[in-house]
Formats: sequence, C-alpha cells, structure tokens
Amino acid sequence: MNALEVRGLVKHYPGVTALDGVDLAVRPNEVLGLAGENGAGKSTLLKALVGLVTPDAGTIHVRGEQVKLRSVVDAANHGIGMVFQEQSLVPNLTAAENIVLGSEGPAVRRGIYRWDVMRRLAQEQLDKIGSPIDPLARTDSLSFADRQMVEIAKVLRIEERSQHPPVVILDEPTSVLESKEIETLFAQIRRLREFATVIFVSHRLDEVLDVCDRVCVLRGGKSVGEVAAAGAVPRELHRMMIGSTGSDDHYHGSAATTVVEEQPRLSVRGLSGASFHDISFDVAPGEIVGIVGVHGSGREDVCRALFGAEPTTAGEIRMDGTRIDLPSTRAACAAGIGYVPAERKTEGMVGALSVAENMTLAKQQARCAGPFVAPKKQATLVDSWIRRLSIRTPGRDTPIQRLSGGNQQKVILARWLVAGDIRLLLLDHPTRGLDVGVRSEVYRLMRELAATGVATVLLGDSLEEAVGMADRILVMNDGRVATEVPCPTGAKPTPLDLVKEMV
Amino acid sequence: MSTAVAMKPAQRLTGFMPLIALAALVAALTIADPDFLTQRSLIAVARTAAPLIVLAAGATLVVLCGGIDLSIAALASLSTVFLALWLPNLGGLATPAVIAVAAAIGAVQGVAHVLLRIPSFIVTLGGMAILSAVALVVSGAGTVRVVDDSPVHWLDLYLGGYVPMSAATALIVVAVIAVVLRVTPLRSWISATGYSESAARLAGTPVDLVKIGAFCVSGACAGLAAVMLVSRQFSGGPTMADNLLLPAVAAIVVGGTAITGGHGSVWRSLAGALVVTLLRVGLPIVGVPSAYEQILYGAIIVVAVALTLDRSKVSIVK
Amino acid sequence: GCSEQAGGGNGTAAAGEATCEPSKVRLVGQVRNESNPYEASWLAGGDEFAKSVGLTQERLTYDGDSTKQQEQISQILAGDTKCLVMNVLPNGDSDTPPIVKGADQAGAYLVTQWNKPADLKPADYKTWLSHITYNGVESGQQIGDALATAIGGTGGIIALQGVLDTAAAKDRFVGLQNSLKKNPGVTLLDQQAANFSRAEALTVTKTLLTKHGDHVKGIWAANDDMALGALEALQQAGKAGKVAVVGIDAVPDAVTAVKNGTMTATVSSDGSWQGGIGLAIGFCAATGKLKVEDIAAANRAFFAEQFLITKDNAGEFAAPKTNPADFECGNVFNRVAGPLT
Amino acid sequence: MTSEVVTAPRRQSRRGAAFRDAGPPVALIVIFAIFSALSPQFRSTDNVQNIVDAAAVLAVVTCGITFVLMMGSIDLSAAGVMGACALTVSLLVANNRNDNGFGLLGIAVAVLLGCAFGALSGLALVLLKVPSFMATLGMSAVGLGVATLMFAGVQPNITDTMVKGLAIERFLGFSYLTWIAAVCVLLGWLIQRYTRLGRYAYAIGGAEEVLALSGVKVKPYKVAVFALAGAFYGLGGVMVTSQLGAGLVQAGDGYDFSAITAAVVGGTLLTGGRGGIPHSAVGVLLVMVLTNGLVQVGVSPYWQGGVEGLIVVAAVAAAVIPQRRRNQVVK
Ligand SMILES: Nc1ncnc2c1ncn2[C@@H]1O[C@H](COP(=O)(O)OP(=O)(O)OP(=O)(O)O)[C@@H](O)[C@H]1O
Ligand SMILES: Nc1ncnc2c1ncn2[C@@H]1O[C@H](COP(=O)(O)OP(=O)(O)OP(=O)(O)O)[C@@H](O)[C@H]1O
Ligand SMILES: O[C@@H]1[C@H](O)[C@H](O)CO[C@H]1O
Ligand SMILES: [Mg+2]
Ligand SMILES: [Mg+2]
Repeated sequence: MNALEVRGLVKHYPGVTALDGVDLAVRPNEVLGLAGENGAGKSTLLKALVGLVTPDAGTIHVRGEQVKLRSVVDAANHGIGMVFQEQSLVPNLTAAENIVLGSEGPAVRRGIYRWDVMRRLAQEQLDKIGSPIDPLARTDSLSFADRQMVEIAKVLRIEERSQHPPVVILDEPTSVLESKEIETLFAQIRRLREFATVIFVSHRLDEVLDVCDRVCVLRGGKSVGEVAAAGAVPRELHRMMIGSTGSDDHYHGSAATTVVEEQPRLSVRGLSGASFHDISFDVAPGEIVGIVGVHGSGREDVCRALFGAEPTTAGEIRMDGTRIDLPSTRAACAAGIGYVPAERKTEGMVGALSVAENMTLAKQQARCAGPFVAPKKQATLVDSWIRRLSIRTPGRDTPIQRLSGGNQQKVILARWLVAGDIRLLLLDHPTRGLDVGVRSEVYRLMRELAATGVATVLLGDSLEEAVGMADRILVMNDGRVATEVPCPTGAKPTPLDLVKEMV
Repeated sequence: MSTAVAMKPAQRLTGFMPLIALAALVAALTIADPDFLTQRSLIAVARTAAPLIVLAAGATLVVLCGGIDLSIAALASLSTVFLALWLPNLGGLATPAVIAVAAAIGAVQGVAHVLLRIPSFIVTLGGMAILSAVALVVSGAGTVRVVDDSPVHWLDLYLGGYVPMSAATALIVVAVIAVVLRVTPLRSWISATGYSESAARLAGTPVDLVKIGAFCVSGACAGLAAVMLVSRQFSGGPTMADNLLLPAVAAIVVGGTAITGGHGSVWRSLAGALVVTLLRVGLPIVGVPSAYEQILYGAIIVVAVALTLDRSKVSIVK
Repeated sequence: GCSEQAGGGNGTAAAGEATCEPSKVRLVGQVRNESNPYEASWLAGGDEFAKSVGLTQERLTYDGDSTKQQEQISQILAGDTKCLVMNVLPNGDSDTPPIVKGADQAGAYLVTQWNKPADLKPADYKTWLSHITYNGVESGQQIGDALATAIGGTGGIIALQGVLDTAAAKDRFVGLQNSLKKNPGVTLLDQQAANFSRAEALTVTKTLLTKHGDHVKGIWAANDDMALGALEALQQAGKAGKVAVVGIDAVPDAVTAVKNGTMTATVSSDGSWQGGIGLAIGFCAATGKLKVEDIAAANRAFFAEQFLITKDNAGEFAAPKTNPADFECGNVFNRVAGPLT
Repeated sequence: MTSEVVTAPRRQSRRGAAFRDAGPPVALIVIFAIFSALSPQFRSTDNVQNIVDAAAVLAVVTCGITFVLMMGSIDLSAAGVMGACALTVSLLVANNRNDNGFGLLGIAVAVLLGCAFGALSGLALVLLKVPSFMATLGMSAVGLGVATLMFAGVQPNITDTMVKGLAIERFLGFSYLTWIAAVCVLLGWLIQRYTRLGRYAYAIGGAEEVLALSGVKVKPYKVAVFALAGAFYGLGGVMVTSQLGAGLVQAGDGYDFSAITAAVVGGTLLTGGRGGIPHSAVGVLLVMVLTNGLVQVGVSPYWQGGVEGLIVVAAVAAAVIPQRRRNQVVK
C-alpha cells in the first residue's frame, strides 16, 4: 500500500493551471524526489498535500484511504507535515516552542505552559534526528542549519499526533544551505527513511539523485515521468523537465572572457569591518571572482560592505584606480556598483511594486527625461529587457510578487543593467531557488556582462557554481581571506580542494 | 505607478472607496437634517477642512514611507505663534518664513529618526513635547494677537464668491504633491521605502533622504496649515492646532492609506480629511447629543476604515 | 474676483433690526464638554431658559478643541442665521475674534463669556450684545487672602495654576500675587501647572508635598477641580485637615467641602445662570424687547457678581438653581458687578 | 570535513543581544543618580515612596498595552476605556448619585467592561481588518461617549470606604494601589511567561504568518490580548477613581501615550516580538522618575514637557546604540 497517493489533481489559478491532473504515488519509507522547472507546480502540489491549497479536482489518498485535507492541522492528523521553502519558525520563541507549536499537547495544560514537559517533548523530537541543540535556546540564536533541524524536528512531531509513520515534505530545503549543512541534512534524510516517508524538492538535480530513491518529474502541472535514482544522471532528468536536451556546457565556460592584465576594476586593500578583517583582493574588468566560505566566514558582509550597506572600520576601496568612499548604498550605486542580495523576497524585490518599477528602481535616470519619468521611454526600456532576458510576465505593470522566482531574479539582475553604466556586479547567491534552465540563462548573462568588461564578485549558491563560473576564487575563513585559488577554464580546482581551506 | 492595466473591476472600486464613504456620509447627514445640504453649508465645510487637509496631506508622505509624524499638530501650533510674532515686522514675508522654519523643524526630526535609528513614533512624540514647550515659552504662554492680518487675509477670501481660498490652496497643495509624485521617481522611492525599506536601500534608493524629505514636507505642510489657522483666527496660540493631530491621522487612515506604509495617496487623504471634518462638524450640527456624537464618531471612523482599506495590498493587519 | 464672504446666503440684511417671532428664534449654547460639572450646569441652565420661552437649546460641545469650536461656529453660521442667538464659551482669548467676526457678518446675536482679548469690544459691534466674565484678579486675590487668614498670616503655600495660556489662569494668578504682597508673612514655595484638572492636581500636589514637606501650610488652586484633587493628595499623604485649600468656581463638591471645613474657601461662578443669561439677553434682543442701542455701555462687557464662599455662607450656595426672574428682559443685567477693566 | 563548522547566523549581533536589555535599567539608574545629586529632596525616602506610588496607575495601564505592543499592534483606547470604567465603578460602589453599594462586585464589573471594550477593538481588528491604530482610536471615542452618558452632568463622588481606602491605606509604607500594581506586574509577567496567551502574543509579534502555517488560529488570541489589555485599563480606571474619590470622564487622559512611551523606553519594540512586562516596569519607573525629578529640581513648568520629551528621545537613542546597524529597518 502506498503511503500517499495523488490521482488526477487539478488546481487552477486565474490565468494559470498550476496542476493539470497530477498523479503521484509515494511508497512507505522511500525518499521521493520531485523535479521540475520553476512554475511546474511542485509547491502547489505539496501545498495541496498539507491542506494549504484546495484542489479543484482529483483525490488524495493516505495509506489507501481517500482524505480531504482542509488545513495544516488536518494534514498533520493524517501524518503529513511540511518544511516550507522559506523557513517558518518564530524567531523569538524557543526551539522547543517552535517544535510543539500548534500541537502542544500535554506541554500546555489549560492554557498554562509546563516548560519541563515542553522541553521533554521537544527533546524527544530532536533525539529522533540526533540534533544536539538546546531545546530552550531562542530560535534566532541558532545557526541556519540548526534552525532547519528544528523545522524537521517540528515536522516529526506529527508522528505522535497521527500514530502513523509520518510523511515529511521538504520543499527546496537546500537552496539556502551551505554544502556542509547539506551533508548534515542528507544524513538526516537517510535516517528519517528508517521510520518515515520523505518527499524532497530541489533544483540541484545531482542532489536529488544523490539522496532520493526515485524521482518524479513535473512539467506544466502534469507528471511526465519518473526515474530510479540509482544510475541516473542529471542530464536525463533535465531532459524530462524541459522536454529537450539542455546545453552540455552548463556554465558557458566556452564564453569565458580571457582576462587581460591591466588596471584592476576593483581593488580592495586591508578592508575591515565587524565580521571581516584585512581583506585585500583585485578584480579585473571582465573577471569573475568567486568568494567561498562557510556561514559566518564573513563573505556576505564583505559583499555588503562593497555596496555601502555595511560599515567598515579600516581599509580602502578603489574603482579603476580611484579611491572611493561608500557611506551609503546610493554612493555605491553612483560609482557603478550593483548588488543582487541573497534574500530575494525581503531584500531583493519590492513585492507590491510593478516589474517596471523594480527594474528601474536603482537607475531612475534610465527611464527619466530630466527629473521626470518618461512613460514611453520606460515602456520601451522595460519591454526590451523583458524580451532580452525572456522574462515571463503578463506585462511590465504586473506586481513583481506575481512572477515566479526565476523571473523575479531576472528583473533584479536587469535592474543593474538598464542604464548600461555598471562596472562592478556583486552577486550574492544569484541562482538561489532557480531551476536548471533559468540558472543556465543567468550564467550566460553573467558571461555576456563579463565580456563587456563588467567585473563580477560572485558568492555562489554552491561550490560547484563558484568553481564553474569564477576565473579566480577567494576562500574566506573566519573573516579573513585564507587563500586565493586560480580557476581558469580547463584547470578548475575540485570543490574538495576548496573545502579544505574553508574550515 | 500605473498598475491600472491589469486592474479588475473590484480593485478599481476600492480606489473609489474613500469617495463613496464621503458621499454616503453626506447623504446620511442630509437625511438627518435636510438643511445640511445647502451650498453655504458645504462651502463652510470646505473652508473648515482646509487646514486639516494640508496637515494630513503632508503627514501622508511620512506614512507612505512607513513612519508616522505625531508632531504635526504641535508644530502647527508653534508655527501660528511664530507667524503672529513675525507678521508685524516681516509682513508678507512672514508666511514663507514660517513655512520654511516649519519645514526645517520637520527635517531635523527626520534627521534624528534616520541617524539615531529611533522609531519615528518616538522621535515625533518627543518632538511634539519639545515643540509645545517652545511654543509655550516663545508666546509667553498666551495668545499672540495679530492686529494687522492683511498679509494672510487672502486665505480668508472667497474665490468667485464661492470657493474659499483656503480650500483652494489646500487643493493645490494636494495636487502639487500628487503630481510631483506621479511624474518623478519619488513615487517609486517612497513606496519602495514604505513596502520594504531594506529592499529599497539595497537597490540604491536614497532611503534616508527620502524619509528626511517626507518629514520636511510634512513640516512645511504644518506651517501652511498654521498660516490658514492664523488667517481664520486672527491670532496665534501655543496650543491652537494641538487637537488636530488625531483627526489628521484619522484622515490619512480613513482615506485608505496603509498605516504600515507603501500603499496609499494624498488624494485619499483629501477624501479622508473631508470625511473626518464632516463627522466633527456635521454630527453636532444635525443635532446628535455630545455623548452620542463621540460614540458615533468612533464607530463611523472604524467602519469607514473597514470600507476604504484595500486589503489586497496588505497581507497582515496589525 | 475675491470676496469677503461666501455667496448665496442671507447676509447681513436684517442684522440687529428685525424683530423675530419668539417661536422662530434659534437658541445655541456652546461649551467645551458635558463631562465637567461646571459646564454641564451651564448647558442645563440654557435648557431651562429655553424651556421657559417654549424653545429648545441646541447644545454644542467642542472638547476643549479650539479648531473644533471654530468649525462648529462656521457651520452654524452657514445655516439660517436670521433669528440666531448664540451663547458661547470661547475656548481661549484667541477664539473670540473669529466667532465675533463670523456672527457679525451673519447678523447673529452673540453673547460671549469668560474669554476675550482686551481690545476687542462688543460696543463696536451691532449684534455682539455682551461679554460676561468674572473678575479673575479679584477672585484670585480673595481666595489668596482667605488662605492667608486660614494659615494665620504666616507660612508657606503652593499654587496650582490652570491652563497656562488662558486669561482665567493668568488673572487669577495675578490676584494671588497681589494677595501675597498684602500678606508678607506668606511665602509662595512653588507653583506648578495642573491645567484645571483634578487628576493632574493630585500628582503635582503629591510631588510638591514631598518636596516641601511640612513647610506647606496652604494650597492655592486656580479652580475647584484642582482644589479637590489637592484634597485627595492631602488625604493620601495623611495630611487631611492640616493644610488649608482654596479654589474657584463653587462646584457642588467644593461647596460641600467648604461647608464641612475640609476646604477653606471658593468663589461662586454660577454656571447655570451663565448658561441661561447669555441666551436670555440674545432672545430679548432678537424679539425686539431689548434694543441693542439701549443697552448701557457698562453692560456690553461686564464682570458678573461673584461671592467669596466660606464656611459661614456655604449653606446658601449648596443647591444652585436658576431663578426665572433673572432671565426676564428687564432683569438681564441685574448681576452686573461692574464694567470690564 | 570532519571538524566543527563555525556557524554564526547572518547579520545577527551577539554583542547586541547581551547589551540590548541592559540599556533601559542603566538609563534608569543614571537618571536617578543625576536627580539625586541635584536634589536632596529627590532622594528622600518619602519621595522615592511617592514616585513608586505615583507609578501605580501607569504601571497597570502599561502592563495592558505591553501585550498589545508585543503583538506588533498598537492600542490608543486606554483614555476612553478608563473613562468609561471610572464612571462605571463610581456609579456601582457607594456614591452620591444613587443607592448602589456593590463594592468589590462593582470593581469586577468595571474591569469586565474594560475587557469588553478591548475585545471590541480586537474584533474590529480581526473581523473588519481595521488596523489597531484606528480601531482603538475609535474605541477610545466610544468609551468617552459612554462615560459622558453615565456622567450625566453630576459628578459621582464615591463614598465607599474600601475603594477610597485603596489610595489612602498603606502597607509597608506603600499605598494599597501600589501593591495592586505590583501584583499586576507580577501577574502580567506570569501571563507573558507561562501562558499560551502570553507566549502567542509574543509569537504573533515575531512571525504571525508562521503561526498560521503551524495550524494556530491567531484571531482568537489577538482578540483575547486586546481584551486582556482592556481589563488592565479597566482596573486602571478604578484606581484613578479611588485616587480622585470621584468618577471622571477624563480619568484616563494622557495615559495612552504615556503608557506607550513607558513601554518603548523600557525596551519593548513597536514592531512587536521583543520586550515585555519587566521591560515595561523599568520604563514606567523611568518615566515617573523623570516627571518627579523635573519638579523636584525646579525645572520651569513651561519647559517640563519639553525636557521630558528630549530625555525620552535621548534615552531611547542611547538604548538602541548597541543594536545599530547600517541597513537596519526602523519605522
Ligand atoms: N496563489 C497563486 N495564485 C496564482 N497563481 C499561482 C499561485 N500559486 C501558484 N501559482 C502558479 O502556479 C504555477 C505553479 O507554481 P508552483 O509554485 O507550484 O511551482 P513550483 O514548481 O513550485 O516552482 P518553483 O520551482 O519555482 O518553486 C505557477 O505558474 C504559478 O504562477
Ligand atoms: N497573488 C498571486 N497571483 C498570481 N500568482 C501568484 C500570486 N502569489 C503567488 N503567485 C505565484 O505563486 C508561485 C508560487 O509561490 P511560491 O511562494 O511557492 O514561490 P516559488 O514559485 O516557489 O518561488 P521560487 O521560484 O523562488 O522558488 C509563484 O511562482 C508566483 O508566480
Ligand atoms: O472650567 C474652567 C475652569 O474651571 C476655570 O474656572 C476657568 O473657567 C472654566 O473655563
Ligand atoms: Mg516552489
Ligand atoms: Mg520555489
């Protein structure tokens, strides 16, 4: 008997059919992968399984029995729980409270907290996954990876609720993790499999094949096939996802610019701040420099400091030989520096504003005639970039929050390109959450920009990405540059070489 | 900016909600007292509403940026004192001088908010207390009479015999702010700041300047409101406008501008100010007894906000 | 072109001339609020007068909000003003000029009380019939003197001021200062504003009592509400009966306290008479029984009679009620104590 | 790949966490020390007692408002609710207007009325989706109207000796009202720490949307928090009535903004999710020390409000220094 089965699930949104008759069967104690392009319907399907989306047609069966899932609580009572794509813990509560949140059971009697019971309940969940964290620690004092453990522990709590082996759904849990943390997570997933069923979504196909037993592929809201993970290769999955073979050269290495030795575009000397010290490096025009390091290595802060978003205490920054001061992001912007933050939803885009407004936010002059916005100029400009980057949007006036993540990311990249005056681009996890196809497009775009002489600093979404894209890699460790590794096409270091320096 | 393209009829309706609320209120008052709907009466409402409209319009910018300005009324009171003190010497120049000083005071609060990183609620609450104290001291704790009010008298005239100059001025202020926002990048900057300050900042938006600018305009508007009050009252006083704070905030919210920032407009505040004014003067005039007037005022304001707020723009209401 | 006045109205056509049918007269009484005993009694007095001539009073309250007061007045004046009579308590001195100007333009009969700028005179207007107030300097001094006597002519006192920017607060304080000159043995230890409010007076007094301790022999309050707050503070500090307290207004609770001896003195301001008399003067003028030009100059702006209330005479003031005779057209100026100085 | 991963959550200052709760208590001590140095009367036992006694009502009102602020909402209804409850209690216990004499029961009714007002604000928020700023402002007007209706022109003076005694009788040097306030603070702290209501209020301020994803229905809790706050205001109204010996419509004048000021000065964030009752208690003391101290050192009445405003801004500014970040969002 299948742990979970979906038959002919349909979900329409105004103008979109998110699910178009999906069938899916999940066997007990397997790890099932779910792959598909951005917008293929993965999240919608999963949300239907935890009662957050009510399907228009089709049925859901849990352990052979047809069920109607009306809410998260409903789903939990049937033993289904989900770790959401954006972390969903209450930061100012303790880990224990988060774990039992919504199903406190004996930990809260008549509205009164019994902290010792709560601690015990939480500890039981944490023990299942062997996490050593203190249940009474405040969640926002935990590391990112630890918080993810808390999320898993929280989902496992449904086991007690339903008296059945749980089904644990993980929607893109790795997109925000470092490789080391991903390893830990995978170890957890393998452990979970002993007593639970897991559904796992990721855009990193190698990962999917690594951890899953079986992978189902969605396209346009339909199931288009499945593969057994053992022996399968990412290319095969990719082909099923987009219906044709992708390019061999994922990182467009052939388009890599040959960097000529000349005056560096960016030159950083002895830069220090709260979480980084004495950072020095150069980036030549057209060069892509990757910075790798674990969480807390300070690389994000270096990146932000170069954009005037983080104060520095010492050191100097030169652009094309001229010393510049970066008291604000505005100053950085004016100096021809662009920044794509990792947190797209909260720091990258202004959700309620339109595509056009988001795209022109940094470079207002590009849509203005004098001090005034020129609607025609804006329309032409924005539409041309929508076309150039094949951004899928109903129109330039659509609020950006209605676009899929990949398309949102393209708009944010376009933001720095519209004026044509960009000299240095700082990319913090620019491909986070993007499907392989879109990712490849982003890489191509980076190559094109490099070819026009734009210098790029890249904090890759994965080590592979950094290695694949960068001409040179800085390894940061504990706020300092540990080493610098050349990374030319054809003579790339292996990720393992870098990891040694990172820890 | 022009999200009109994809607007559904229901969404378009929410844009008109403040006007619908206004019309409903006029209708209700007219039913309660048919004499209320006379030309003279409506002209009086327009004249009465002028300072409130100006105050609310200025403060709307601060609210759109995600902050709040609690000092506007105290600043307006202080400005009436300055104006009354300066009119004898500066004559016609007193008006621009007062507006400039008020703008500067607004800007100083903006700078304090931005540099010290204190919530605008607290900065302007402190500002309110400080400005009140200054007004009390500067005025010698008393009314400053304006003997020759000719430099501000124009505000008390009627254009074509019908349109109060103060109301016309208020309308112009609203229109100017609205048009400037519409045709320049300011609108994007302000809403980006209000919706998501960190995203705005990381897109190179001059968030700090935008906020300081908003406080500055809010201050200037308080100054102009003070000029209107002096022209109507022939004097300045250290507490003269103090009671306009909550009505001004109510006007902004009743107009449907989100108190959390980002979504809204000065036009909405114009409608909101008229609603609030109608409630303030209309209820007692049509004969609602004092105690019931307060109860009705409270209830109607809440219902009006329930009507005008466009909930699709704000997911969580705090 | 611009004009002084909104068009389409009835203008000043009949101002001060027409005699109105008594039943056509519209009576409006406006005070700050209905939530303080003094002003509530004012409106009650207005109601009683209105009833006596078969009319009803339109009651307006503006919550001590100057702008709201002006807004209401302009709205009233935008309606039918032919036989309009208004008895108004302006919030502060500065609120009187625009009210007077508006009423004058509309030809509405107006009586104001308590607050007006010194240089603004009813005699210069046609329908601004009279301004009535009490002599604040005098009352401030009277209770100051009573306080000095109560503490035996020597010792420290503290003063609770009213809303600092009102004429009432200032005049009364001037009166206290006069009294202090007359009583050199009395020293003013401290003065704080408690804004005519009972609650604020309570906290301020408690603080001043700890600051000055047993040096405080008496408390001078610019109105009874504050005096009553001070009494509570004394009680809470265990000093009830040991410190003399004086106030102004003769609100019922204060009169009772004076009668009991817990308070030393207060001064009568007769709220219900004030509420009735303003309407009465206006009504008499509107119906032609009182010709504006016949009103004696001294009666166009006058101090009304007031009495110092001490334990001896408190009984007579215990239950204030209106006397219909006061409101007859021949008697409306019976309580004039003297012209405004 | 075997060694411990050094992890530090992004952009979260550990330094700040240690410092941030220390600011307000330090400010309280500093300000207290300054006034003590300036005025011997200020540091007298009598005056310290006086400060604590004077803080009683504000402490109770601030307890209520703190829960609302913790959720990230705001509450401006204190003035109206307190007025209505003051009139209610003064007309229910022995008084000069009627023959009632319900004593404690009268107090209970007043507190329940406050609770009902709060619940109404909460319902307007969750059902009509009216922002709390406006819902509570409206409710304040309604409360004042109801109070004015009950006032009906004649001041109700209370003759109930028990109610009057609360402000006059003392235990261990402090008035009964002060002890009531102390109990409220303790109770508030227990609610915040040990009840689902308190913890959820805190969580709602931290991440409201997450609660929904965890299957928690937040609406009832929001209403309950406003109701709880209303109950505290109701009690505050009763306490003012006991102090003044009479039921005043204006009983709650100014408490709305002072309570918010006290809570914020104490370290509760207006955006919710941080702070709490102990913070607010410190904030209340800070505000009271300030008002009392300014009178004691003889600052002119004209300037008192202004100086207080300045110090409050300075105190909050000083308190946020340890947490200041370049890209921090402050609304
Ligand atoms: N609430 C919604 N309203 C309207 N359309 C929606 C909604 N949710 C999803 N959609 C649409 O349904 C489609 C499927 O979206 P879904 O989020 O399931 O994709 P996904 O496979 O999870 O994509 P990604 O890989 O980016 O996470 C998309 O076209 C999306 O635009
Ligand atoms: N109000 C809306 N109207 C239309 N589409 C919406 C709306 N809200 C969300 N969507 C769609 O819902 C989809 C799913 O949202 P979700 O939060 O799962 O993001 P996502 O697609 O998974 O993002 P990412 O690509 O970053 O993984 C988005 O792709 C977006 O197109
Ligand atoms: O009510 C107030 C005070 O009580 C004072 O007597 C001044 O006059 C009235 O305005
Ligand atoms: Mg998804
Ligand atoms: Mg996704």
